[in-house]
This record gives sequence, C-alpha cells and structure tokens, in this order.
Amino acid sequence: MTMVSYSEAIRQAMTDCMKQDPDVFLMGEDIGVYGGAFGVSRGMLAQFGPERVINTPLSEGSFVGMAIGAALTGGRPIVEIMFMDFITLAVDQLVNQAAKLHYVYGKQARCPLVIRAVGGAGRNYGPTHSQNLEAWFCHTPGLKVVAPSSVEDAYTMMQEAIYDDNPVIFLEHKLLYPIKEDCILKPGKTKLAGSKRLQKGGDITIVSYSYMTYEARAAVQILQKQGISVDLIDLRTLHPLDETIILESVKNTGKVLIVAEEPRSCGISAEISSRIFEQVYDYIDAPVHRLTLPDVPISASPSLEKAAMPDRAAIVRAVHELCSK
Amino acid sequence: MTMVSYSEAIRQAMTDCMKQDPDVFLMGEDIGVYGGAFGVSRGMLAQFGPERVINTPLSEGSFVGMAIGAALTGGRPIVEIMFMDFITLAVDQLVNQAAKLHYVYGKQARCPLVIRAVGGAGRNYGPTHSQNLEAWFCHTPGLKVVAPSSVEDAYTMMQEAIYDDNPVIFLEHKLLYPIKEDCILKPGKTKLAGSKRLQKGGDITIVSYSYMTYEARAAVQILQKQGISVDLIDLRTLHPLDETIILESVKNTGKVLIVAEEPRSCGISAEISSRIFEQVYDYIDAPVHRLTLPDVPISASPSLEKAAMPDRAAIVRAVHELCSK
Amino acid sequence: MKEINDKLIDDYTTMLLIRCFEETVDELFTTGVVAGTVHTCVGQEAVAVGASSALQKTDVVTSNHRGHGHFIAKGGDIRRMMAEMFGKADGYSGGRGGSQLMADYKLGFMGGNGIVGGSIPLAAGMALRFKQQKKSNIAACFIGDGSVNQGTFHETLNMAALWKLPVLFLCENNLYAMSTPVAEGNANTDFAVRAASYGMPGVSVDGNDFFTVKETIRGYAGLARSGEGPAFIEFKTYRFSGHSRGDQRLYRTREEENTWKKKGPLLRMKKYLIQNDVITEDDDRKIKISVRKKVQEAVKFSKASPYPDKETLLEGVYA
Amino acid sequence: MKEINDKLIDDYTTMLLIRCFEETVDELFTTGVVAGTVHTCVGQEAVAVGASSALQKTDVVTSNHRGHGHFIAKGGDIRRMMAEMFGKADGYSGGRGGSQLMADYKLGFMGGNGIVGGSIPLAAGMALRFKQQKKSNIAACFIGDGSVNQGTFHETLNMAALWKLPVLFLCENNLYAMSTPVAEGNANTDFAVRAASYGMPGVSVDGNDFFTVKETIRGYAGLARSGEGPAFIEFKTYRFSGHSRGDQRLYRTREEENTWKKKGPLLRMKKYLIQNDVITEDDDRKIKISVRKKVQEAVKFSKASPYPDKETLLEGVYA
Ligand SMILES: Cc1ncc(C[n+]2csc(CCOP(=O)(O)OP(=O)(O)O)c2C)c(N)n1
Ligand SMILES: Cc1ncc(C[n+]2csc(CCOP(=O)(O)OP(=O)(O)O)c2C)c(N)n1
Ligand SMILES: [Mg+2]
Ligand SMILES: [Mg+2]
Repeated sequence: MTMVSYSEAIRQAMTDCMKQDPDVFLMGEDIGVYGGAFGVSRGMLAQFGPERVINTPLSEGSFVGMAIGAALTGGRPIVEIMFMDFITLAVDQLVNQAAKLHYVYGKQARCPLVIRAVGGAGRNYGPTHSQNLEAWFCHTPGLKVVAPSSVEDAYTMMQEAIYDDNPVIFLEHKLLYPIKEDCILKPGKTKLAGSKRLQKGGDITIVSYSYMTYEARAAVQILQKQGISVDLIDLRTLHPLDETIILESVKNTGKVLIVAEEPRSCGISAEISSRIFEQVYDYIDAPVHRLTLPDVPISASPSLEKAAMPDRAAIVRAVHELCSK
Repeated sequence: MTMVSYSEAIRQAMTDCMKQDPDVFLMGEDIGVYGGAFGVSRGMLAQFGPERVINTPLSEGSFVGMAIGAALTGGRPIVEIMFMDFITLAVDQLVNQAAKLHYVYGKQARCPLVIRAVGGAGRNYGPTHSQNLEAWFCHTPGLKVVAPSSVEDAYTMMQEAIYDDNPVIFLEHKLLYPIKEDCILKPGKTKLAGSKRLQKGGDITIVSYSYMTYEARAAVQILQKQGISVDLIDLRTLHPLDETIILESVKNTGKVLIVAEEPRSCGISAEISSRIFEQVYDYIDAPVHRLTLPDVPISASPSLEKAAMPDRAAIVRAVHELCSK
Repeated sequence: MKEINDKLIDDYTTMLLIRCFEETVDELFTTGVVAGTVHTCVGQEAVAVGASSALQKTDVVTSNHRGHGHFIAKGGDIRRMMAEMFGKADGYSGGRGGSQLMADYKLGFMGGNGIVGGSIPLAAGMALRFKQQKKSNIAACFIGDGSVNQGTFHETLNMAALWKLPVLFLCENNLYAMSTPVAEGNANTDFAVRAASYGMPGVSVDGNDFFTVKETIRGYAGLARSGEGPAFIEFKTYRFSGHSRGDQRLYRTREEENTWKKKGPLLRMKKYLIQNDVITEDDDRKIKISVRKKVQEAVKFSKASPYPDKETLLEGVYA
Repeated sequence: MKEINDKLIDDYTTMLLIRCFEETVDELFTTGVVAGTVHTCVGQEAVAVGASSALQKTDVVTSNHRGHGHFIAKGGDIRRMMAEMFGKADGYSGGRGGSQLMADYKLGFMGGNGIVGGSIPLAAGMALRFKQQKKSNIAACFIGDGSVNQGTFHETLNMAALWKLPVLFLCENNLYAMSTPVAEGNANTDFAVRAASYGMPGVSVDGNDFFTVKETIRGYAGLARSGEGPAFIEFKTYRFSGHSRGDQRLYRTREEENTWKKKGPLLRMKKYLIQNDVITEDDDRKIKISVRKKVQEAVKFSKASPYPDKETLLEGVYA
C-alpha cells in the first residue's frame, strides 16, 4: 500500500491505459511540458511523445471536435478542459455531435471519448474558473457524466471511462487533487458502475458526488459521534442516473439530504429529488432537502465563495434540521 | 380586434419598440431580405435599414458576443438564433459574459439583451433542429428565461424582455408561430411578470410552458367535458422561477402534472417538482407527475418524433392516472 | 482508353443520378409527400463527383447539410437514402437522422451534419487518427461558403496546418449562405487568402467543371497523402434550387440563375463527352432513363418501407 | 515642450506604477498573503501605456486575464484594484470578480476577462454601438497571442472588417500562451497576415518601445475614428514573470528571459528620458519612491478593507 493522491490516480489510470492501448491519447492546453494547469499529466509527454500527448492551441471548440473525429474512427482520446468553465466553448461539439451521432447515424458511429473537466470552487479562482456545469450534460441524451470522489474511484473510473464506447464527461474537482489515500491501483477493464453506498446507516440518507462527498464523509463522522447514523450514497455516475440504490435507502430512512455543488435551479439535485418524489413518495417522512450553491456566480473573495459553497458544517446543520422534523 | 399570429405578434412588438427607441436593433442570420428562417422579421429590413436590422454571417458565438458588447454600452439588441440548437455555439458568451458581468463587475455593467431562440420539435426537422435547451439557461444565474405560449403574451413579453435590463432568453416554439388569436396589441412598458393561471380548477394542477401550454389548454377542454376541473398554470417566466402561484394551486388541488418539452433529466420539470416537494409536501395527495421528452435525441421521422413529444392525449391520460390515485 | 472512357461515363452517370435524386427529393418535399425540410445540391454535382473520382475508396468524407451528392458520389445506396428522407425504418439512419444526418461508415462516408461548420473539426480529427496510425488515407471535408465564418473553420485550419494533417477542406462556394451573398458575409471574399494565413496552400477553381475539380483535388490529395499536410480548395459553383424547402429566392434574380444554369456542370460534362465521342446523344438519353428508373425505384422502396417502430425510440442512445 | 515632457514623465510614471503594482501583487500571491491566482504583466508595460497615451479618454478598452496594466493605464484607482486582489469589499468588484474581472465603466475600462478570446466580440459590439450612434469613439481590445486561435477572433475580425467598425485589436505577443510557444500553437506565426485575410490592415511592431506603440496605435486609431474601419496590431513583447502563480517556467530558459529583460520597456524608456534630458537619475529615483509609496498605501488600504458581507451574496445577480 502506498499513499496516492487523486491527481496521481488519474495520471496513473491514463498512463496504464496508454501503455496497453495505442488508441488512447491525450489532448489539451498546456498538458505537455507544463503537465496541465493542475499537473495531472505531468511527465506524460516525456513518456509518450507529442503524437500521443497533444498540446493544443487555445481552441477548445475545435480540439474537442477533433477528438470526436478521432474517436469516430477508432481512437480513444482523453481531452483535458483546463477549467470546466471553458467547456462552454465546446458545448456544440459535445451536444450536437458527440452525444447524438451514435443514435442519429443509426448506431454506426461510436464515440469513445473522455472529457476531463476540472470543476469546482474553493480556491478563490473567481466566477469563470470555479463552475460546475455537469447538469447541462446530464440534460443531454447520449452523454455520460461521471464524478469520482475518492482516489480509488478516480483511478478505476478513469479506466472505465476510457474503455466506455460513449462520450464521457469526467468531472474532477480542484479540491480533490491533493487528497491522498492509502490504496493499491489495479489496471483492469471494468464497466462504469452506478452509485455506491459508502456507509450504511438508518437515520437519514445523504446523496452527494465529487468533492461534496468528501465533505459529506467528514460530516458523517461528526454526526456519528452525535448519535445520528447516515446512509451515505456517492452518486459517481451522474448520467444516465440509476436511482435504485437511492430509492432503496430512502425507503429505509425516510429522510434525504442531497448535497451538490452546482447552481440550484434545474440541477442534479432537482432530478434526484423528483425521482424520489415520484417513486418512493409513500416512504418519505420529511421533504427532501437540497443543499446546493445558490443561483449566483461564484465570487473570487474567500468570504463570498465560502458563503456559497456547502461544506461539512452545513451538512451537519441540514441533517439536524431534517432529523428534527 | 383582429386575428394576429404568434409570429406577427413578435414582429409587432419588435417593430413598436424599434420605432420608439433608437437603442433597439436586430441581429441574426438571414433576418434581412429573407426575414428570418421563419419569417418573423419579414419586412423589417425595409422599414429600419441595415444599420438596425443587421444580417450576420454564420458566426453565432461572436455575433451574440457583439450584441452583448453593444448592450453593455447602452444598446438593446434582439438576436435571433435561427434554431435554438445553434445556441450551443454561443453558450460561452451567454454564460461566462452576459449572465455574469453585472454581478462580477460589482453592478456597473448592464446587459439588456434579448436572445430569440427558436426551439421545439414537431416539424420533422431532425435531431439538431428541434431541441429545447432552456434548462441550461435556467441553471445559469444571471440569465432570465421566458417562454410565451399565447399570441398576446408573445407581444407583451417581447416588449418586456426588450426593456428588461438583463439578458433574456426568449423561447419561441416553431409550432406556435402560425397560431392566431383575436387580440389587440398595446405598446407599453410593463415588467416581466411570473406565471399565470389560465384556468381555475380544483381537481388537479397542470404546469406547463411554451407549446406544451397550448397542448395543455386543449387537454383541459377535453378533461372539462369529462368532468375533471384543471387549475392550469402557464409558467411564462422559467427563470428566475417564482413558484408562489404553483404552490398555492397545489395546496388546493393536491395533485400536479408538469408538462415540459425538454429532455427529462435535470430539466425545468425536475426543478418545479422539487420545489413542490420541499415546500408543500404536506398538501400533496399523489406524487408529482412529469410529462417530458424522454432522454433521447429527437428523430426526423414523424413516427419517432411524435412518440417522443408529449401532446394533449398524453396529458389527458396522465391526468386520468393521477386522478385515480 | 476504354477504361478511362468507362470511368468518365460512370462519373457522368453519377452526376446525373445526383441531379435526378435531388430533383425528385425537391418535388417530394415541395408537394408535401414528405414532411420537414431539405437542402438539395442541384447545380453542384461536379464538385461531389469530381472529388469522389479523385479520392480513394479508403479515404473518408465528411459532409454538411447539403450532402446527398457527396453521399451518392461516395457510393451511397439511394434506396436507403431516399427512405431516410421519408423517415422510414429502412433509411440509413432508421429515420433518426433525416436528410441532413445520414452516414455509411463502411463506405467511408462519415455523415452529413446539421450544424454549419460542425464537421470541420471532425474531419481533421479523422485525419489526425490516420496520421497517428501512419496510414496514407486522407479525410475530405465538404463545407459551404457560409461555414468559413464559423470559429471551427479558423481553429481547425490552424491545427490541421500546424500538425500537417492529411485533410482537404473542399469549400463549395455557391455564392450564398442561405440568403446571404458572399460579399455580405465576408469582408474579404477571396477565401484562398485565409488558407495562407494558416500557412497552408489555398486555391480557388471552377467548381462546375468536373475535370478541374478532379485534377485539383487529386493534386492536393497526393500531397496530403505523402505527409505534406492539408489544403483548402474553393470551388465556385451555384445551387440552382432554393436554399431549402420554401425558399422564394428573393435575394437573387432569375437572370442570375439563368446565367449560371447555362454554365451548369451537367451541360458541360455532356458536351465534353459528346464532342470527344465518349457518348452519343442516344447514350445520354439512355443513361438518363436508367437513372430515373433507379430513383423511382428508390421512391417506391421508401414508400413501402414502414415507419420506425415507436418501441425502438429509446434504442441506441448509448453504444 | 514642457507639456510634451510632462506627458512623457506621466507616462513613464504610469509604467513604473504598473511595474511596482505587479511586482507587489506577485509577491502577495506567492507568499500566500492573498489566495487564488493572478497573471501579472511585468515586462509588457509599454503596450498598456503606449495605448492609453495614444487613445482618447472617451474611447473604451476591453482587457483579458492579464489586465492590471491596461486598467492602471486607463486611470484605474490602484487602491480599489488592490483591494479586489484581496477579495475585499472596497475592491472594484466588491470582491466578486477578483484579479481577472475588474472594470470601471466611468473610465471606459470595460473590464478584464477570464475567458481567453471572450472580450473580442464584446469590444467589436461596443464599436458597433459607437458606429450606430455616429460617435467618433473607438474601442480598443487587448488580447494575447494565445487568443488569436479562438474562434471568436476569426468570427469577430471578419465582422469588424465587414462592417468597418471602429475597433483596434491590440495583440500582445509575449511569445507564449501559458506554456505554449507561439510556434507550437500556430502554423503561421505571422499574425499580421491573418488581418489581411479579413481585409483589414495588420502590422507587427516592437511592443517594448513606448514610442513605437503609441505612434502605431495613434495612426490606426485615427483611421478607425474617421470611418476607415478596424486594424490589427501585433506588439512583440515578453512577460518577465511566470504565466500565473506557481508557474515554474520549464518551457523557456533563463537565458531567454535575461535577453528580454535587457530589452525591457522600462529600461528603454528611462534611457530615452535621461538621454533627452527629460529627467535625471535623481528624478527617476524619486518617481520610483513615490510610486512604491502609492502601492504600499494601496496594500494598506486593502488590508484594512473588510471582506464583503456574506449577507450580500445574493445581491446584484440581476440589474
Ligand atoms: C451553426 C448553424 N447556423 C445556422 C444554420 C442554418 N443554416 C443551415 S445551412 C445555412 C447556410 C449555409 O451556407 P453555406 O455554408 O454557404 O452552404 P450552402 O447552403 O450554400 O450549401 C444556414 C444558415 C445551421 N444549420 N447551423
Ligand atoms: C477559453 C480559455 N481557455 C483557457 C484559459 C486558461 N488560460 C488563461 S490565460 C492562458 C494563456 C493565454 O495566452 P495569451 O493569450 O498569449 O496571453 P498571455 O497569458 O500570454 O498574456 C490560458 C491557457 C482561459 N482562461 N480561457
Ligand atoms: Mg453557400
Ligand atoms: Mg502570450
């Protein structure tokens, strides 16, 4: 066992796949010598050369489109979007090309593409370098959206995303990169799986993903000491969403808190809440509670950024409130 | 009183505002001699000249950005996006510029911009000419999203959108354009208002917007004959959403059907459902039902397109099901 | 000689097939037999066929909204193409894509596109893949004059040139982007100059002359194939029909249309073939009849084909 | 003469102010006094000040991620700028925007931008508005060499030229886009050629020489003002610092940096001023001291300023 960080796990997964499969390659801005803005691909240019670690100009719309073209002809590109905020420039290619071509060309086209999107606030990078925009892609039939919250999942899910035959938006969170876990990373071709119960509990269900799961895990520890037992579910695959495990859990606890770092309206938290409402309404003891960003841009100022972001303390508060109902 | 079509009403509103206010002008592809793909601006080039009816090259990303620049310096541009599907190319400018600048520049910037987005299926135009993508913009703090469902509202709300000091996504539906109503259009500077009850009823609440409201109105007639009395609420303003009238209605009926022509996951219907769940949970007699597009691209084939789109028959069926619970 | 002549007749036949297919499609939509909208390429047949004649079978082609000609030239089965217009189950996309979104990956026809400029990076990405795999195939990307104003055009041409990708940008300049004349959409209408700004060869040629099209493409294709990188070729041509169903063509005059019709690619090709004794007037008639029959069969086939089963609506969203 | 000299001293002082501001900011971020990240323009001061000196007060300026210099040159209050770095309530954006997103609409500084290429259409839109209103103002759009590969660059330059908008695209080519050398991102590194492809004048000049910058901009600004349309000007320059906080500059050598430092804009300006008896060494020292004092005051002001009240979080999303 060794201590591995979240960003190292992603690098390791990409490296392992690239060693094994010549179809896998990287594209993105400053992913070469610089190793990417967050250093995730550091050293990979030296290892694999410029034909497979393609340092691109500032042309998000088109290098994503080129990756799609390469994927349609058998490549398995992994594209880094330096900050998820810039994925706005590639929305057309992702939504009108990558997401649709398999369906609209009558299943002839396959688009095995991974978009590594670096999302999340918490580092004072300001309004256009801190967003989580994954809900848009969950609203887009044909795309898959995944978000690992642990080091081990970062490794496994990156491999799974690479070998999936569909375009996958792979959400990474800035605040997760430095987090280390003691774990062994084993290469292997598993399939993208759905949500996962991280902790079994009977008083309340918490559903979260990405960095919010990290915060939720901390909150669960606090709550445990206070005698509240939480069923903690990490979404992992945000779209297409398999709600089975969530519904099961809610049937048991009767109470749910959904924690999502995203603007509130029309987000993932709303979708989960609605599905619970529709399907296990009879088992619910209290209205579902959503803990999200408010509908407001994310500020650079530490005080405003912190005020906007859900954290462990807010989770604990929300659980108390729900449990007192 | 005269018979006016939905597209004429929009043209009339734009014309009235342009006559009154030199800051108002149009931009878009083929809006000049051609009058726009759906003829909405027909004749306006002749009336106002090329300085105010600006026929653009195929550069959605940048002409939207230019409109934003003009708005920031006091203009009131109205931009036509020929098919809403192409708004994908302007997402960056809308989300990272227009939506945020007022907030992030500390309230100095104002961006009074109207984006006329032609959405909707039903005309066999296929996967990239039939989409409704408004939920993305409801997920974007700083944007307003509105969708008139009647001729009168088309006129009034277009005026309101033009005089609003924020960027407004103005959703038009292809199938509404030819619809005519007997009405008088009066110029005036009212403010964008929220949802509206179109019909009072006690058995069930239906919430819908845009063309789906048109279908819902037809369904309500059918249901009325069957002895089911519907409280019909037309959303009109999709974002920021004021749910007050919906909640009131639900408190009274205890049952809700939400009808939205949009991919199901993370849509507007989910947001409304969650808000109901959160706020009037105790008044609910049956789980909220969402009638939406499935999470699938829209096909060109009439049979598949029809199978995907909610219509009056599906609404009637859903109401029956809900009322039998 | 016989071989060369046969090939010429083949190409001429394909041009006629495209013409007949498109005129038939136009009629079907205009008369409401088929719903929706469509973009036909009547008048532009020399570009599609000249290109396919210059390229190799293993090269790939991407197309745009006006892509029936490109598809037929690449070997597309007109029955399945026609069935797709009808939205039928036997259509290339099983009714899902419609006129703009058909493909045949086995033939290397990588599909039409509903987004102007959308296919530009796709084609370059395919070329990138060829290059990574050290294959000698190339990608040919059909675009219109309107698409050169999309950001993807700029971004992709730069990267294609930078990485010397084997891709040809084949721009059919038919003088209008929908209703907008080229000079109303472009400060500089000399598109070949743009190529220079990316450091790639750019040239403008007569797109209504089959031979010019073919030879120009063959030249640059050879360069691309041998690692010399991409090229941009502009073909001056004209669409005889409106932009799409319902276009009243208010933005241009009937005189202009007539002038161009006289310079049409089919007339010119026919004249050449007859003058050079490749075919006779009678051959020409026969070819036209056979082509018409094929198209009529395709219509029949399409009418008989069922609509896609609603039960399949959710199938194929994911691979 | 006195007037001219005073203006020169003013401009030199502004350049020194920018330098001192940026070095201070760099230190504050590097030492962790301030969190987040920042892009400083040390080494590029001649472009910002040359431009402001050539432009008129009523002209507007848009900027990018590396915009402090542009803002100070346009008259920005460095106390409120510094407070914005600190994320404080007295910052230009009340802590909402941070280093990249500050504006002063009254001064005509229309803001920095977090999206590379994002401000290009904005500037052209402002120019469109001036044109519609028949004003003689112009818009100046500061961009970097990396931004020329964004689709917005292409789309906007075409429209700006097409409609003869009074906008100048001022491209600071500092040889790198983050870590990517210009030749690794551009097939053709001669950017001025791109302008020609849009039918607008394009020129490349020494961006480290204040006088060259000023005169070049003055010329094209005059043309734009009188209805002759836009221009693209490339300024060759160099950023002395890393791209942003934490950049180890592995993509370039220390020798290269030193060569450029010797060609730095401040050294050259000072040399000119002293050689031409506009200032003495002693004046220079005094200016530097006064500038340092101002910046230190700005830091003090910023430290004293409160963080924005959390209660205001939701304020100002809508106008
Ligand atoms: C991004 C985008 N914008 C607008 C349209 C609508 N549209 C389809 S074709 C067309 C004109 C294209 O002109 P050009 O590239 O010259 O091709 P042509 O139709 O002349 O063959 C337009 C505006 C579209 N499909 N995609
Ligand atoms: C659309 C977009 N892509 C990437 C980035 C990240 N980024 C910020 S500045 C920069 C380099 C810009 O280079 P250049 O335009 O030359 O400006 P310079 O930093 O050299 O002043 C990059 C990649 C961004 N902010 N926006
Ligand atoms: Mg054209
Ligand atoms: Mg640079």
